[in-house]
Amino acid sequence: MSKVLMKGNEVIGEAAIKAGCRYFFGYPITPQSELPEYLSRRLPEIGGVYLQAESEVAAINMVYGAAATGVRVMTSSSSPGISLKQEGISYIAGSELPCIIVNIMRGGPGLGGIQPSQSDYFQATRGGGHGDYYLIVLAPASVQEIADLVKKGFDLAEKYRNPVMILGDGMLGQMMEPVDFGVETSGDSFDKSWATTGKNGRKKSNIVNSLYLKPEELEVHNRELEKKYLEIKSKETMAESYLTKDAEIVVAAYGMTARIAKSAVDMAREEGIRAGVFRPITLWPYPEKELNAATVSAKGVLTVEMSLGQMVEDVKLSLNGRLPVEFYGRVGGMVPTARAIFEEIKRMSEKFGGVK
Amino acid sequence: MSKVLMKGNEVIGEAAIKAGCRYFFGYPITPQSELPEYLSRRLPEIGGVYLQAESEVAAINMVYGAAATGVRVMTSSSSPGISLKQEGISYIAGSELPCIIVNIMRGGPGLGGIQPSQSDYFQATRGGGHGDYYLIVLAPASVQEIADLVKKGFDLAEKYRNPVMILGDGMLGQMMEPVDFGVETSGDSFDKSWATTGKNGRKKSNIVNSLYLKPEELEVHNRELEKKYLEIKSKETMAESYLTKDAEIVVAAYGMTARIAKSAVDMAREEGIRAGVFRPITLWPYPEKELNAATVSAKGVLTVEMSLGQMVEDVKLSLNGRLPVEFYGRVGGMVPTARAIFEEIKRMSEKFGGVK
Amino acid sequence: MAVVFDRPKSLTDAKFHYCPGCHHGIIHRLVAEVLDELGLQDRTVGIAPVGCAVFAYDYFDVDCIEAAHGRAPAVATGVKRTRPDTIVFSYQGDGDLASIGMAEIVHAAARSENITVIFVNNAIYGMTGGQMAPTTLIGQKTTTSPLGRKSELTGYPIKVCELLATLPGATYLARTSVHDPKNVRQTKEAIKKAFQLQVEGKGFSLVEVLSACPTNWHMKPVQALDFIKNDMMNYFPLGQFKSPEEAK
Amino acid sequence: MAVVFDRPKSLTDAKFHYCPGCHHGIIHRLVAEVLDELGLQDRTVGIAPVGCAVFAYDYFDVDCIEAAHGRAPAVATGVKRTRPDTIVFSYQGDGDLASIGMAEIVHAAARSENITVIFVNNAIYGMTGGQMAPTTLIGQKTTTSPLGRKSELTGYPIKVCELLATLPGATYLARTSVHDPKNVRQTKEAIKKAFQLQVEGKGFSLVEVLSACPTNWHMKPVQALDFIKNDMMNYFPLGQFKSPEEAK
Amino acid sequence: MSKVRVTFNEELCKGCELCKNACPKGIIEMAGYINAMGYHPAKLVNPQECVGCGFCALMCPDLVIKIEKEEIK
Amino acid sequence: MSKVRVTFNEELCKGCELCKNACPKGIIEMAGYINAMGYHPAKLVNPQECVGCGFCALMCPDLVIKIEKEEIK
Amino acid sequence: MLKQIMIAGFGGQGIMSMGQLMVYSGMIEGKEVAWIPSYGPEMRGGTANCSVSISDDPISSPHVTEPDILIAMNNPSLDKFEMSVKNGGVIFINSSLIDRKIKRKDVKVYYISANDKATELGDVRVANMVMLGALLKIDKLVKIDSIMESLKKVLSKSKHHLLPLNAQALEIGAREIGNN
Amino acid sequence: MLKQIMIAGFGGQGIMSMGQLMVYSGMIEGKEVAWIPSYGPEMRGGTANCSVSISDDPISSPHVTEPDILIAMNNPSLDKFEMSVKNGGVIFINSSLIDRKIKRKDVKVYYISANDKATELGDVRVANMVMLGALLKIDKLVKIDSIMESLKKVLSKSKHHLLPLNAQALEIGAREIGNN
Ligand SMILES: Cc1ncc(C[n+]2csc(CCOP(=O)(O)OP(=O)(O)O)c2C)c(N)n1
Ligand SMILES: Cc1ncc(C[n+]2csc(CCOP(=O)(O)OP(=O)(O)O)c2C)c(N)n1
Ligand code: SF4
Ligand code: SF4
Ligand code: SF4
Ligand code: SF4
Repeated sequence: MSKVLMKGNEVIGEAAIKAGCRYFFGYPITPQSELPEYLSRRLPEIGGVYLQAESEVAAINMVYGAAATGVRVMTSSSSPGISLKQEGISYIAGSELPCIIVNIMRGGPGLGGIQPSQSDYFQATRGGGHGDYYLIVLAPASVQEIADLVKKGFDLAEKYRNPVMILGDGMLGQMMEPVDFGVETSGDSFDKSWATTGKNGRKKSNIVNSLYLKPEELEVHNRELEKKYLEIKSKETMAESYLTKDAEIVVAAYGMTARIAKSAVDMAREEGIRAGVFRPITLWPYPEKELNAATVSAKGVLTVEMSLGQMVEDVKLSLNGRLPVEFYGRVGGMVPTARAIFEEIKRMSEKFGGVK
Repeated sequence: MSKVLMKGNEVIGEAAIKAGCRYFFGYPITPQSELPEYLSRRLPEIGGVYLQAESEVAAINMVYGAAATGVRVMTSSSSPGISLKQEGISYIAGSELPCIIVNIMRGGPGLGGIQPSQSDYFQATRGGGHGDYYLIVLAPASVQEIADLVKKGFDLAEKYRNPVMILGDGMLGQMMEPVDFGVETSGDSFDKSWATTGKNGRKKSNIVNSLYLKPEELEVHNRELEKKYLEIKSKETMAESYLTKDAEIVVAAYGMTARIAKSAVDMAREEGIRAGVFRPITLWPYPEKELNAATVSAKGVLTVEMSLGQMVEDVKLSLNGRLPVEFYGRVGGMVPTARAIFEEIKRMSEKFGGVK
Repeated sequence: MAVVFDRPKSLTDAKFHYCPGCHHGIIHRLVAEVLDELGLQDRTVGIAPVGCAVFAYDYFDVDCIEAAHGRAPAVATGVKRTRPDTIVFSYQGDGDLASIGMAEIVHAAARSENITVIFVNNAIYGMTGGQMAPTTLIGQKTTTSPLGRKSELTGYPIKVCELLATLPGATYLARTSVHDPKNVRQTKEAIKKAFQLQVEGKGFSLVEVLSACPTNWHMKPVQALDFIKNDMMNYFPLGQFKSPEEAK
Repeated sequence: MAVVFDRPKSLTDAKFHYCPGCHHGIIHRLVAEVLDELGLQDRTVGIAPVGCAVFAYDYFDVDCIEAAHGRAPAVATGVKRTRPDTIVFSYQGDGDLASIGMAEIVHAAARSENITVIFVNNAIYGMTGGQMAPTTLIGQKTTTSPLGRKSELTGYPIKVCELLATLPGATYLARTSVHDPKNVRQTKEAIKKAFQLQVEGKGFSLVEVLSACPTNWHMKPVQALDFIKNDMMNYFPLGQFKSPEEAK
Repeated sequence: MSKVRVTFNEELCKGCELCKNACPKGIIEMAGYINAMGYHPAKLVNPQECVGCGFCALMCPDLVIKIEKEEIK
Repeated sequence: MSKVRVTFNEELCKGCELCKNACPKGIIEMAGYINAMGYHPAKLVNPQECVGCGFCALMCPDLVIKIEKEEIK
Repeated sequence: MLKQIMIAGFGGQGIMSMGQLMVYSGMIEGKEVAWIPSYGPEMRGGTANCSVSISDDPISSPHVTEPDILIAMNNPSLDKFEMSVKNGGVIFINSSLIDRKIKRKDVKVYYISANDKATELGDVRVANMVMLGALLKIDKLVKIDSIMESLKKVLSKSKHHLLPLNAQALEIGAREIGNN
Repeated sequence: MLKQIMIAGFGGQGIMSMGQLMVYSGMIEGKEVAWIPSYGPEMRGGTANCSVSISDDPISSPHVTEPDILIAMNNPSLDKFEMSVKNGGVIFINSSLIDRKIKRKDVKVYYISANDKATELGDVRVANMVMLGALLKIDKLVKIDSIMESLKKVLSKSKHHLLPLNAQALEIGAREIGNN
């Protein structure tokens, strides 16, 4: 297939369609509105349903209902809207339903701003909702990767019956790059015998539920979830390493920030500093093994985020004290520049590195 | 003052009153309903306002409005309801308003169960809402400590203009113990010149807001919040250490679980195992220094929670690889028994400890 | 001998967990009878609420989804929009529907979602132990209005049928009661009409059933019947507030 | 020469950020004039919405609170309940009030909160770039109803005044427009009455103002006046839907 | 008058007395003993007086009551 | 007819023409030049014809217009 | 010394208030006390139990999983908690409603026909006080006087005429020990 | 080789489409491309800019902070971005709207009276194409043919009569370079 030039937000929509998703429930919010707007045009053309919900709370509960019937369904929002969805997300995770939730992050807290940010990392990876659950969190860094991860996301969601979050920022959502959607797929190969579509002759009714009033039963349910999470952790981590083989300073960053970090590393290499970039693609499960592999020759790790420091905790947890971990962040919609990251790399290289 | 025998949930209410709080906005949910019910009786008696909101979303926004006027105000809920409040909590943090939010946790995810749980630790300490912000999170372990921490909580909230969360579980909320409320206080000593109460002759109008559309301005705001958080981190940690001085195995646990752990440690000591308990009272800021101090003679740390393992990350981050950290948890409303914890201590002592 | 009255097929064998004299049981039975009579059991998806009827999925022998508190209409929307051939009903209490779920019910009606809502109005929060609901009558004592509901503090009870009747999308709205056999029969007719309209694709239907919560009203079940008849029906008049003939 | 018309005292000197011909500016001015005339500036707290009027706190020279999207009535409640002597108004768009904030507005009215709501109905989401609102007219094109709103898919526009009029707690409800000078005057009168009632402690008041969003309607400002007059007023009739005389 | 049989599944009965209250003939009474749930179950005291109106069954929230009628050919 | 003065604060004007549209005497026109915001501001072309109805000011969303009247003793 | 008691039965048997009276009394006597209730999911009916801790020193864990004393007011409660009682502990059995005997040999057991005795006293609702009287005869956890003082505080004035009945029930319970 | 261009001006000056045409053309030519827009907070009016990256190799960061080339369409844009241009870079100035000269000595500067030239062509809206023509004369980032091909794809059929006008504007822009 040939490439087309599209905005990241629209690519999320088209990639979902290419993955067999025909249902979208959402509520407008900057900077992701191109996505619902795109789908409000496209879905009716192909017999799908675009529905603007009365709120993010309603939207996530519509997704819950739709997912319960076994179809591929997606919703999308940005930071404040995602906060409103936390109860619903916890229900979806607790009831083990597959779906994709997109968060195109903006500056916070509160109303904040509408410029790019990565300050919802904790919320995405640690369960902003109540209870012990995890979302599979995918962080694309290019428009092409958006297309790939949306497809992969639906498959992961259905394989594990777990909600998947696509986590990006406004810059990624509004950026245009060429994209190749590859072949169309659907979720038909996954077991949907659990879906609530009417009994239709089935003997036992299907029930989608997360209530277990007896603690013994709820504990069994929680343990089953735990088993699933452990399996995902062991099987589904993804990461990219850029020039890390001999790197003394490894920059850990995800999404757009990781691409800027690559430019910074290019600058560093030009000055003879052995630097590299570690880019987790799955934020949960965090690619712990991959990070450790990417830092075998490292003297220090610099975590760069558009936040006050969130992923840096996963970097520290993964390294468990093995290497010094420092942090550089910009916030509020400000984007770290390659030069500023380069300066940090230089500083760390002088502090921890060998001779140039 | 003499002691009275009261339920934990009711003590939260009475302690708030004793601290000068006259306003409560909430929505019923088990296992915290004794608190709103108590205040619905008590507040009108003393000229206060108890209002049952139409939802948790409305309740937290009423709290936001009330806090903006400079009064002491409180809300309360349990896990699913707290998830619904995440957007509002992020607004309150972003607008730097003081208030107390109570979460009497129950089992999750989703509708879950109504028995005690500690599975909202991440949500409480990592910002279940969007954006970079932190709540001050206080975890009482006895009815008396509830009374003390509610008072202290209001002071901290006003000192730092930051929302404070009281995090407990249903067992603590429903337990009766004697309590001494001490002297009555109020928030009158704190500066309230920022409050939106009508200009009343003031030249400039007061504005309570978290919107900063220009990224440069939002970054300044975020940096100011960061400064505040760092100050709180350096000044306001609280923890209790029980028999840790010579302990080879330190059990890290909070709230009711910590008390059970103490019984387990008592059992261990009887068998000659040098064990102790480290109990963080502030969950954010996490008492990192205190934990390190409490584990100077330790060979290993056992974290015990009513969750699949959440606080254990803070334990690991605090120790940064210095000691092996293991985890024991019960979930779904099941409460770990002292005996089970004792068995874990014994196992770890055999694995890591010196000779008995 | 022919059986003229027995457990409907659309109910499972599970024993209800409801309190003695609670009307949830009657209303469950009526819904199930209607599903039987219209032959819908096999293609129905029920949405259980958060409230005393939280275990509805154990009782209705149809596919069921447990909704978050107040969100049943949104969940029902998600089901109906993806599977238009299913028959979807939500079963909701007054705290669930008229308090936390107000936006969802208004918008489901405004959109004329082709679903049926069984709205059990017992003027109180049953499940959580008897707190005030938006439908609690003035003067009624609850655990959060211990001296009786006062209009100066909390306003007036919400009449859901009357409110929704302002929406062109609401196709059928009726308020009934189950405090005596005659009204039980009428309730069943209303529920049947509501489902029938959904089968015909006519849009949003809701039946509000005045219902007793003897436990939290602190009344004997028989006494509770009188409270419905004398107090509730006085404020919440029975009747049809919207019918497909006049709708749109 | 005496100044007979000028910037009211209750507005700051800040230049509005609104688009050319946007009626938010007119409505801001009217609210400020009323605050001036009733002498309320010094004890007023305004609640700004999430929507084009998000910066209202920069324009009104009164204490202000920025509310989360749709929650202004809850925020206003928090203020009024703790400071009953303040005059509290929320200023909300139709997406804010009638979509995400439906539960909050219904319940504020049901409780008869003694606040005033200025409801700017421009039948669209302005701030986010012209998506469909619950008040968007059938056939109206928006960025999320690109072929025009269809009732089969999204139902019918919500008439907020009519809906709230079913609540005894709603003391004063009026719908006005600002598409010509006469209606501007009438809008001001309605706003004045609403604030006056709040001063007298009479409970919940709301003025719905039909308002133009030329940018997202893709119209010249003058053309937009006609859309209000011919299309909006046809579906949303002007008038008083509740007045204190009949309330309660 | 058609012939009817009204039977009570006592183990389901919660003793709420709604059937008793609804019976136009006043022939439902509560038993002196209690069932496994601890309730005094309802029962028919004068079955022959039953008019088969079904009111008891209509009012019973717990599906205790079953009614059979003789088929009229 | 009372004497009136209508003045336009051109720097606030966004050229929306609502005043022009509202003026019963048709004496408001848009200037040929643009202001700092890039809009053609409104202005009075025949001030002496102004009847002081204030319609322009009532309709102006941006508080561009100020009206003064001679006081009648 | 720390003593932990588990009290279990049907909702409506006065389980909760029995425990509350004990901790109230303990508090009056200057002891450390704690009380934790536990309900089943039912609104009406179902089982209920509460655990009581009374101690001279601060109480580590008030969560009772291995009680020193069990008061079993009905069959299911006994089934549920019999095995949890500490080696060397004591079990009080409401023999009016519990037909079976205890199998364990490592605990001391008392059979008290509490319902019958209470009914004899004219009010089955004081069965809980009969049990309490028996318990306090065996273990002087708190004084009978303290219980009566607590009762006075806990009961509303209008119910004070019930005090003598309760005192009688306590006494009868104590006396029942002799028959074991 | 990677080239990064910053294009900045008023909303309405065709800033965004100028950038999009460039990346579209680059894509047609098989290059790696990226385009990122940036708007001010205003719904109407205000400033707008976009950044364009075109490269033979995969693009690390498409976030342009040190452009090789700046196209400044109005005064505020020049003020904002002048100093960010790389040492040795190129600045194209719309001299119809920008009155001042560049102070920096380390960059190459071209002054193009784009609005005037476009107005001469009969449509001020092609001022952006004039600038683009000038740029492509100096830096053969993409071919003029590709731009025309892209335009054909981007413009709806009903607007295809505007293609010659756009071609003319590109040419005039290229010619203007001679006058610098
Ligand atoms: C988000 C959330 N808030 C609150 C609750 C607690 N809760 C459970 S049921 C209920 C009220 C139910 O009352 P109603 O809807 O009137 O139904 P009833 O129990 O009377 O049948 C509440 C508030 C919850 N589970 N989730
Ligand atoms: C929780 C949340 N959801 C969505 C948004 C995005 N948002 C901002 S303004 C707006 C709509 C405003 O429309 P309306 O209320 O009609 O006011 P208008 O802009 O037309 O004046 C939306 C959806 C948000 N900020 N927060
Ligand atoms: S609490 Fe009320 S509504 Fe719930 S089961 Fe009991 S009687 Fe029914
Ligand atoms: S977008 Fe619409 S509502 Fe917003 S300022 Fe512009 S015209 Fe006004
Ligand atoms: S109505 Fe049913 S549950 Fe109630 S007493 Fe009669 S048979 Fe028993
Ligand atoms: S109405 Fe106001 S802003 Fe519009 S053209 Fe007239 S003076 Fe200018």
